[in-house]
Amino acid sequence: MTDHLTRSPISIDALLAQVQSAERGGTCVFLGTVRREDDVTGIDYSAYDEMAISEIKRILDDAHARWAGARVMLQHRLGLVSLGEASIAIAAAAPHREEAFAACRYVIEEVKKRLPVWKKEIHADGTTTWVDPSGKPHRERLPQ
Amino acid sequence: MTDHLTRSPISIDALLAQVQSAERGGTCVFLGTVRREDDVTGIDYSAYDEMAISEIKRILDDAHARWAGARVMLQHRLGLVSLGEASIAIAAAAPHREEAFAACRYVIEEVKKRLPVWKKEIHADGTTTWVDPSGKPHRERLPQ
Amino acid sequence: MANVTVRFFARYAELTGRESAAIVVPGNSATVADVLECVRETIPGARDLPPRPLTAVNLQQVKPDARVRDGDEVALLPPLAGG
Amino acid sequence: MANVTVRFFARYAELTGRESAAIVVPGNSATVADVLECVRETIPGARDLPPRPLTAVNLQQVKPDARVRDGDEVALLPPLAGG
Repeated sequence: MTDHLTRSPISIDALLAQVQSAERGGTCVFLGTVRREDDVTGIDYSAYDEMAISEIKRILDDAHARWAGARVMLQHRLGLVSLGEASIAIAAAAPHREEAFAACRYVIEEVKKRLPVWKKEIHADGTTTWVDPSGKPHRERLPQ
Repeated sequence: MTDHLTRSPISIDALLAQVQSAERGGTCVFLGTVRREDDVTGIDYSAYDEMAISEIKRILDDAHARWAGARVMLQHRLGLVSLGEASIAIAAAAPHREEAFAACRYVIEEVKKRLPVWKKEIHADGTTTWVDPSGKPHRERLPQ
Repeated sequence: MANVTVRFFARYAELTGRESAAIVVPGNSATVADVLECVRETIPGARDLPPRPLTAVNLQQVKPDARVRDGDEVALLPPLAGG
Repeated sequence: MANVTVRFFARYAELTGRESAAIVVPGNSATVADVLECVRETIPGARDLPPRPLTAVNLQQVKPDARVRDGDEVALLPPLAGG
């Protein structure tokens, strides 16, 4: 069983192995990767680990209740994630593609709303910025 | 550059490498796999190769025109594909997840409508059935 | 008069026992429907093709009233099942 | 009276310079809002917390009027940024 939180690069194959089966003809995978923006060189992810794990289990349970034939797995990476690397991966397999897409989309939207995870942008000059997705990032830069 | 049609197992990593970049923070992958149904042991995929390749290029061009920041790749497997193996993979990367999901979904729906590819189900007893998604499969079984 | 290559795929190739045929359609304004008519008359097994199969000319899907020209490749496509 | 553990994360841990604190809230019907008030009064830097931060009790998000009981873990959560 893959951990929901990891400090290592995410393996898509490991996630797929946990959701795919011959009964499920459609699989939808979502990968969230660190995007180039201004002078950001990477993002340091941190979490309230115990709550994040509980919340992920609740989100997956919700998805399995809504789409009974679907199986969904999620892994979120913590620690420093460089530009272009994946911070999150979700794999949803279902008998048909509609449910696979819907379950995968549902899970990423709930993650954004519910997961106690935080991002600290690392800038080229070594300063850092906490990201507040509800508004603009706090531009007050704290020395690292 | 990955071929759009292949007779070997599909490599998701190879597809991802062609669409992901640090400018694209969201990636959506769709995998269509051969689903267990009755006594089907596998599906033999065939295509009008030249037209399928042209049609795939047109579909991807359409997707790139609709979602300007997105990059989408598609690979369809031909020949015998066993239960649980992928017959098609689509990878769509975009600056944000909404476009990645939309572009990926668009491409699989267009593939279903436009791609000159055919499926012959292989049954456990060696008989075969052409699949007609527009209605029921032709149950007249042809000896293999 | 137009010399066209007709291609058969999947179940249609099985029905006709062939993958292609050289067909000559008379007249100066032959259509895909005319080609189909010639195919039915000249190729054994082609009578079992559906009345209006999907068709393509030169790798693009077309309607039966599409014109064909000398050298065109006309394809008869069973119901599409890609993905 | 309730003994609770308060946990601080991300920017809030930086503001207060700590990851957790043992807080005693008076009364028999203390709420998360009461805990927050105690935190503000007793922990340096906690005055800079927003007026209504997201809060969780025992790993579940709650509103400020949620009751706290002896032994609860109360967490103050900066704006969520997962994914």
